[in-house]
Amino acid sequence: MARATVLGTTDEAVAGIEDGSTVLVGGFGLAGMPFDLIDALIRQGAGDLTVVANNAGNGEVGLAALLKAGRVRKMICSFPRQADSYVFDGLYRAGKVELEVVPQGNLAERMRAAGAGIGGFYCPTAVGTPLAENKEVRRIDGRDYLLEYPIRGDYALISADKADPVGNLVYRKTARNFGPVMATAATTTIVQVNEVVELGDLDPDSVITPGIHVDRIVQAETRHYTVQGTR
Amino acid sequence: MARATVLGTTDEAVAGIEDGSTVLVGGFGLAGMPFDLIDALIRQGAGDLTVVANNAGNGEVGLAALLKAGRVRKMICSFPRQADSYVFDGLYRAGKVELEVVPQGNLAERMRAAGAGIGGFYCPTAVGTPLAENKEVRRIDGRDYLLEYPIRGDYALISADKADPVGNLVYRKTARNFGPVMATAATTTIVQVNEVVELGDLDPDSVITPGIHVDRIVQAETRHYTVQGTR
Amino acid sequence: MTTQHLDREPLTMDELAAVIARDIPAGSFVNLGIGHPTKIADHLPEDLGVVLHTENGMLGMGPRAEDDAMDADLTNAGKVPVTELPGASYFHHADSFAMMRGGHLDVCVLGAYQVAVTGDIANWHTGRPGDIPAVGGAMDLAIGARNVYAMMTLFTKSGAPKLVPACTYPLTGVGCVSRVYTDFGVFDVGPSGMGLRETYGVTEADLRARLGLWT
Amino acid sequence: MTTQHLDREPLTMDELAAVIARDIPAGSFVNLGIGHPTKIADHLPEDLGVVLHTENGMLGMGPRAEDDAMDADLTNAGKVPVTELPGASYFHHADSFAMMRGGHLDVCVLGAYQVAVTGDIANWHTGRPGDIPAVGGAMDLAIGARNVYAMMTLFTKSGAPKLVPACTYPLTGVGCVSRVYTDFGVFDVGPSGMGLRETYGVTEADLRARLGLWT
Repeated sequence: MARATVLGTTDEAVAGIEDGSTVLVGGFGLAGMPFDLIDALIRQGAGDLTVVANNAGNGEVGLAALLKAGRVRKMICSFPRQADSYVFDGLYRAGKVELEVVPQGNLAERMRAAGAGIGGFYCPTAVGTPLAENKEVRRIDGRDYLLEYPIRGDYALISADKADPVGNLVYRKTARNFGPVMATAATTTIVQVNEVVELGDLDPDSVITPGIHVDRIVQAETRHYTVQGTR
Repeated sequence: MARATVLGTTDEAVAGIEDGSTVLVGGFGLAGMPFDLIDALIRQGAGDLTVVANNAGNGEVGLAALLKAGRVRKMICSFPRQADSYVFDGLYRAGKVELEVVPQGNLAERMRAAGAGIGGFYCPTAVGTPLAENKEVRRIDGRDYLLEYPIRGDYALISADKADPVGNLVYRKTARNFGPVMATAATTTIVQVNEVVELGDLDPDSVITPGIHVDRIVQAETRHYTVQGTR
Repeated sequence: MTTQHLDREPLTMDELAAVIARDIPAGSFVNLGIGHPTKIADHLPEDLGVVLHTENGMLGMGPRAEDDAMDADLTNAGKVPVTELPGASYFHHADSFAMMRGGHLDVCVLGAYQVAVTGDIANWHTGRPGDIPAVGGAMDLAIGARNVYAMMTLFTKSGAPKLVPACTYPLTGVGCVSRVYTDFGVFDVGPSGMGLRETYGVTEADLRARLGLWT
Repeated sequence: MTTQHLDREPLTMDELAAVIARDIPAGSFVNLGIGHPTKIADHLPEDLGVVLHTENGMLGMGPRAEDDAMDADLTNAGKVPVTELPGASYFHHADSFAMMRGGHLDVCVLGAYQVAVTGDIANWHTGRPGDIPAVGGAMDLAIGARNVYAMMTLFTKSGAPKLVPACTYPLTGVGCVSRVYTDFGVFDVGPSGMGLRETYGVTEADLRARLGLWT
């Protein structure tokens, strides 16, 4: 983990992503989705991707555009089906994309475990449900838990509000969502930010993602303020 | 978890702590140690306590004073022995206090697990060492891990820099240490702060411990700026 | 002892939201599921000091944002733009679900396809072939709060009870619901059996008969 | 191929710190253990961009704080008052040890009682009856960084080698050290066997003989 680099373009930021990579993509619906990085990834051309994200795209932008471009082999997510997830829905029904559904909290905790060097953990979520299939059950202090394993990414594409030149990040409101966890869980973490500030401009007590978890930073080309459903 | 209460005195803040309780005590050495709450706990009189803390007291203040008063049955900590831990050392050698040594990161992660509803987790720390005795070993992806269980507290006594009236906390520099984790791991979390600010004075993006994890708040009687070893 | 409200029709979903709101203790930390439960917020008096959690990473959520107050970075779990109240805080998803799974929330109210008298709940998947499964935070919510309530119409459009001896839909959680709020009545459920607390627009005897749950 | 520095005495601990500092790549994230390793910081040129981690919850740690700069809220893992550099960040203990255990640090340098040729390290407990065990972050550090180096004198005061076929002191970690920096020489250790990189003030042959590790 060398120190983070601030790059001039999103194309430089996504350079080198290989076919077949596992890519963690931030955002909860549109909030916090790294639109510019995904657009750059589409231009970059990597395919056969496994994408880990909360949703499976909205409308035809962001993750939906990546799906539509046929670059995604498998989605690991908690909530693929939404009012405007028609791109994913079509691909899924046509058998053109695999789906693994993971409860939202497990998705977050499994990525945290990857970033934290935890080999596995016992989680009470989904016990007794269809999502417990093939999972080891263990009774601890009278309660049943499922054994859950880490989810690692080769790359994370996330967005944040501000970065300093050494990669420290702060986020805005609920756009934070999966960003801090994904940043820890990927070999290479790529971040688009609304603003790159000067070294020393972030309060060290308020940094949410320390720069050690960030590899590449790029200023977003456009600031996205579109509210879902009103686009 | 009703909303946090701001109390007028440290004596009110520690009211009701029962004999035999498990008390998580914040601080790393003296940094972040809740001196006023510990002094109040000594006045309050609860004994036969199990104390979970990183260290086992320095000099004769704070945790060392609680130990000296004979209130601690057992210490669970990572680093009891320090240059100025003579109070603990004497009690331990006299067989008057039990000791369970836990690696520092496991201490933190086990309390996090308690606060996060995780039943147990596989951790690579201490594999093959004397601290692995009686722990279950599991090989995951070619690496050995130990099964570690949560550490819960009946009470947490921690310090923070500022609180707002609903219990949101921010910390100062490395005095943060165990505070945020202990706040999540105890049934009742009691916090001494340098300052209680008005509602709305803390930036919601910069809150470190959300108020849901805090039960009682009290302004510290004296602000401790003593650096260890220079007292 | 069942209280029978017979001088009225069954509750509308909005009236039901008000009934649930009255049962939420002052100062509680509450998560309201997507759909009908969201309405409960409108019936919580400000001075009750209830703090709303949204699992996408916020405590202190305010009402839905309108017009200029809409901010793409501030939405609830249903991706609806919302507002921020004084004393709010933001946190990431792992912390948010740790908060839930760790039992720090007092109440969670969930919509449901079915609830069993044992407290099992089914609310994430119809199980119909061709339907795309999507669980979101439903399973985490179901096991996460100290008190998990279900809010639903008691019968399907075709008249079948949704409070059942055992769920036929794929489960969201096992034995986790303690109370079921419906348009026709309020029920306690769980491992120790079921109780009928209140009825609306129907007698206890009629309701028991219609549900076919008691002999 | 071993480089023999024969025109000099064995290294002082301060010279050894400089030797280690030269081997730390630019831009690395580094944790320096309590004791001798702390000295390495003095030999890291500012323009190398090395970021120091202290496991009590900080990245971007600066030099020891003197006089008025001392702040009780800002100490290193040895509880010594330190300073903060621009670009610093603070985090809690679970996040700090997650950072370490998760393999995000490039280099950790630890003091040691003994290191085995297999990479085992013993540095937390003498094992003597009556000694109070205190592990602190030693076991977390030993398994946490991508590259774990040991820094120690090669011999005890009584002349016994501290680089040994197998540790006799209680272990801190198994097979985790990849390089051992000592006053007499620098060694590669680990599962694939041991290699001697450099000697100081002693020939390779003499050192091998004195250690008794090669036949």
